[in-house]
Amino acid sequence: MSTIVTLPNQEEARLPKLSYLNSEYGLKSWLLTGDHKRIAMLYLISITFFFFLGGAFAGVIRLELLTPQPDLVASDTYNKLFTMHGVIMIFLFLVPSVPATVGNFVIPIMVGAKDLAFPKINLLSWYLYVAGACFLVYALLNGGVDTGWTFTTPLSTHYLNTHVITAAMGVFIAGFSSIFTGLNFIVTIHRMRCPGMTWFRLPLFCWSHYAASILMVLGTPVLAITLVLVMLERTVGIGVFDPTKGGDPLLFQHLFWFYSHPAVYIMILPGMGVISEVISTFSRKRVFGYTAVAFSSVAIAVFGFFVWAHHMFIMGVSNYSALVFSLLTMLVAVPSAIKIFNWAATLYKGSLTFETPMLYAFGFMGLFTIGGLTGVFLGSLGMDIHLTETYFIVAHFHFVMVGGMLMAYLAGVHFWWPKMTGRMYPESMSQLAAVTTFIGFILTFFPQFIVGYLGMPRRYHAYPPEFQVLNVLSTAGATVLGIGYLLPMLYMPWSLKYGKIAGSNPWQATGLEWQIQSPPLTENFVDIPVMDHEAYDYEWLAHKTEHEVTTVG
Amino acid sequence: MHISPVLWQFLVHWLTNSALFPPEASAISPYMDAFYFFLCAISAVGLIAVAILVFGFSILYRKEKSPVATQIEGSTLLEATWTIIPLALFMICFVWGALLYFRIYNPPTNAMNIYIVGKQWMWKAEHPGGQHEIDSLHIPINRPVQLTMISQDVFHSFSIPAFRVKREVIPGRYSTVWFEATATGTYHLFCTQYCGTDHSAMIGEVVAMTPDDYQKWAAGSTSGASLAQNGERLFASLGCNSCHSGEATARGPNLSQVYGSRLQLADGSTVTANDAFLREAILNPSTHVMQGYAPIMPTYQGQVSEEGLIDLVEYIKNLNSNYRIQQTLTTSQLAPGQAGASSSGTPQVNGPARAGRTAPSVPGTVNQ
Amino acid sequence: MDSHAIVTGQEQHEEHEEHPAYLRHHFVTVEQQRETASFGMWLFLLTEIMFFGGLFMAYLLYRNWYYDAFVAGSNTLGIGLGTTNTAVLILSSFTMAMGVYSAETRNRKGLVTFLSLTILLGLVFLGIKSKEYHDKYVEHHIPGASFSVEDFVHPADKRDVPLAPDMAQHAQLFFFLYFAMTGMHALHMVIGISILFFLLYHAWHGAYTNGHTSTIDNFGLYWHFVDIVWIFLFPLLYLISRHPLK
Amino acid sequence: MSTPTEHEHHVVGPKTYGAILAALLVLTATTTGVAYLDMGVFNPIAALGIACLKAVLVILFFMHIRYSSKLMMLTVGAGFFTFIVLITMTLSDYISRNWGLW
Repeated sequence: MSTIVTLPNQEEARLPKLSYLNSEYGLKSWLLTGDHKRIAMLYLISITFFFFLGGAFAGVIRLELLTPQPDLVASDTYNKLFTMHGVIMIFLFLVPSVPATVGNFVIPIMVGAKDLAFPKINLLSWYLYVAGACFLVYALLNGGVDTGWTFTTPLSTHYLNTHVITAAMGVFIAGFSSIFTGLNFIVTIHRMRCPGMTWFRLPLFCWSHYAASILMVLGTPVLAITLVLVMLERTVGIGVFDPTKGGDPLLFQHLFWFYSHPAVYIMILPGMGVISEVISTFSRKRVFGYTAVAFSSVAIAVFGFFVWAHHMFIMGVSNYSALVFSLLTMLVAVPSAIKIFNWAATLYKGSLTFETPMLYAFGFMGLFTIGGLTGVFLGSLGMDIHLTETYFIVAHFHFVMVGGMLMAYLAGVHFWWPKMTGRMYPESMSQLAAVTTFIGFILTFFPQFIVGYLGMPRRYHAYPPEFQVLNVLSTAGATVLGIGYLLPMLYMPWSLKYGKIAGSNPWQATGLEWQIQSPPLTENFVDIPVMDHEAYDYEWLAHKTEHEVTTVG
Repeated sequence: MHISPVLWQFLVHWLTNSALFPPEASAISPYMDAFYFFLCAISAVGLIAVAILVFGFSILYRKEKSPVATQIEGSTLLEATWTIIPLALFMICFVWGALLYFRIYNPPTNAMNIYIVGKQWMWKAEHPGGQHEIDSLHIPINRPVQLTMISQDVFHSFSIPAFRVKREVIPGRYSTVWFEATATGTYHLFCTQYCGTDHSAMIGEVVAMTPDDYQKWAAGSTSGASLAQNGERLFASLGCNSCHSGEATARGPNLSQVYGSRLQLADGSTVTANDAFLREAILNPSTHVMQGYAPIMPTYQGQVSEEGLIDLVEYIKNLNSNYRIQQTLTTSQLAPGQAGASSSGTPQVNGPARAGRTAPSVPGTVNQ
Repeated sequence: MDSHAIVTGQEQHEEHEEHPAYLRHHFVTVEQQRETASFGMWLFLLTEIMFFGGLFMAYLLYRNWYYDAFVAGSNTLGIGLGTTNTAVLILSSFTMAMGVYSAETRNRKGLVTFLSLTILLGLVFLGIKSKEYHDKYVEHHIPGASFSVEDFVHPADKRDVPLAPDMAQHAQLFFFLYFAMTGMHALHMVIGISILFFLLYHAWHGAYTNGHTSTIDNFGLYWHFVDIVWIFLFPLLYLISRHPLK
Repeated sequence: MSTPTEHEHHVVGPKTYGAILAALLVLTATTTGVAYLDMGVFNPIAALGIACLKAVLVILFFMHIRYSSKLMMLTVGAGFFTFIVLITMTLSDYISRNWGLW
């Protein structure tokens, strides 16, 4: 049971004559495309734009927090900055990040299909994303919103006169974009698998997307109706969330977190899928305990629906409820622990190389471990009292979302970049970017754990001077982090023209997507493939490369 | 080596402010910190375990050293190990956390009560003795203090990091928190729930004093009338005493010694008359009708401020006999402008036109 | 029809030309396409369940809190109109199902007839609904400044005792939820009827009766789902509060 | 296409539809009639029970779930399950609030 995988000689690789990139030309052929790969590229471009927009807001926030005094921007502006940062990063970046770009690109190929089940709905979901984004940008240009991304009532309904309705509308529409993406994935994974592609031959990337899609389809509508009620409350004054009219503001919290907690798993699960692929590929080894990793994704999705009230422990939910939700929260932490250890065990007796995606994956494992374990702090009832609503929680979810998800996203983009574009990114440059990001991240967010335990509340524009040292560290780290994120923006476009030609399988990975040409044909496969081996079967791959001189497609 | 003065200042500043946790100034703080260190230890162990695995394997099995990957399916035993060990640890965290939670949120019966009203963007504290404070809270040490809190507008959150306590302050509902300060000093008070423009200015200080100093402070800053006395005045001016007169034929229930007792409601349920119940009964009387009484009380929603409600609650709390009500009744009847009003059942409260229509059509006491 | 066993790529490629025009390129068989579409439709309906779920949640909570107000509010709704509307909607569901049947048996005339009947019944439903809305408007039962609490009597009392004013105010919550839920439902009906007109136009020109019934099938699912929502709204809003709990 | 759960497409006939229609109309009449009886707690139970029955009939026959694959049944089940999670877990908070601070 041992495999030697030799990397192909890329000197011989040539770009294919025909691919999805050059099958048609013109703006119209992109904007009206049904091709999942082109839609993925549309998403990639729009998501990158909003990532840097949201990042710019974060930059100003960190700059403001350099000094304890409220001296850079006014309070209102500051509130709008963190609101727009949260809304854009969550609804326009994190939720669609991996699924809509990388997932959209590779899932149909991974399952051996020519496209997603509903290509037009896939395109529609991008247009919905853009429409939602337009609403948010409109709200932004017209003075912004300062509700915080949580739209907490009664603040958002009765006490603010900013563009809450426009922003809520934007989130509402973007939510439907996410619903349709999830719906498409579920149907595709169920119905479009090629012959021989059984459930347990699917790459783990598909499993994690499947789990995340369930959450998108069942959770997002609850957010939609909640936002509709917020809009109605603001316009007509219906009183459902208004205590003076007999409504209960806590009902809003329940409904909101019913979506927004599973949303955390919508964001992180696809990232976990990327890590499974990357770790396996760069250790040339089957993922340790495939079934456990696959089912832990599903377990996270299912348990993810039972834990939402842990966001409300200090808000006056009943003690009994708090107890149950805390217990379930502890349970949902276990599948994540399983994944981390299984990935670590995958490295055992592998043949490791450390290309950029692998470095990002290591970053993910370290940072997500910290993020996950600090989640246990917050899930423990007593500790939550002191830590919630402080910078500790800010640090916690940035470790999970930025340290975890963003690392996974970058790992995924680098990993599949040769497949998407047919060219390699510059390796040493990107390794530098990965290391910079990691160092910058730790420097930015680790001090926030300490300042959080010291009691600094989140969303504070000005703070007591004794917290300044840690905040200065954090801002300094943010600068490094910013550079780490800007680097790919420089070398990725550069590689489009000057990158080395990748060939069909530069990493010698086993997924179906690596067995076809890069960039793929519009139809992905000339003939529908037949799957005759397990996922991550490197012996099959070694055998195949021995017998085939040229690649398929 | 030359260190620039700015950097030097920065380092000095850092070293003098390098606390990793806030001062332990309440009885609960050591328990919280102990739990925190336990959690930190677990995290450190977990992180180090992952780091050792990742770095160890990276060195041992890098391609130069291990050109051949050995395919391994998995190991149920190993997977079970790293399922059960984290689960056990998390369960310990759960139990420990739950115990701490109930310790923090269940006040002892002998706690002294202070009322807190949160509004955009200030904290108002009302001591039973009639001391009013804004953005500051004076408390004695070594004595459990319970805060009964409510918000006038949006969600706020009352947080004293040095005491390790925090609780959401909710509009329309009392929430409580308690602590026992152990060290004198001045501590931060934060609003930690985002509440609008000046959220970060909704801060204050908590002054923990020796009991003697507290007595002195309380004597020096009283406004003259206790909350109960204010409540008594309000009780009379709203005309509450016309029904809640404590007489056997009265249309409303007798309120003396009602606080803390179990009440039988008209819908068959029983409730304990605590602060929250009293407040609700004033604002939404018809959902809290006592057995044997008709739902004729008008609502006072929007007519009494939260401070006024606190006064009323504090007054009813301290009603040990009917003596005071009857006293009030006499004085209000003596007052010329109110004599007629209190007998007709609609005193000078604004707006209860509906009550005027409702009240006469119902006999005084209807047994359902 | 069911040729999915193990189709090797080559065979599949050869078959390609024989496929009917409505088979899209990325599906292998008609059956796969049909099942895929109906699975997708069902997933969409799941999102609809959760969408209405939020409203049902709010309704159940406030019904528990302000029971008397909800009973009083419910008692002012016309149970006759409600029952009629339920029957109309069930009938329309039946005609829709028959439409699907006609499409499957390639009966163009039948399909056109049943689709027209469904549209008609849908419009009747909306007509009755707007009559009810109008009644509410006349009675000042639309939540807001002009809301009148006059008509709400205490349900436990046989002598038409008016509801305590603070409780009567909470009837606004009932009516808001009534309008939100039935309004959201009516919105789905309006969308459904618009799509029906579109389908009718194509059915007239012979679409859907050529063996490709997916579109009609899936629209049928949607229409039945809207019917199910009403099946729950009817007892919740009109019926279960008729008699107060003791 | 690879899932072996695909079924021969089943065409449901007018007879079945007619019978279901009749059942639904009868149930509607029943539920309205029952609403006029005072049965205390059983009023809501009866009304919602009948509604569930009607919904099940529509789902099984009009929506063809009776003739569909297990996957479809599971899908429908998952939807209602999540709906019930939302309702029960939220209401459990509200209901247990009155149990006091133990």
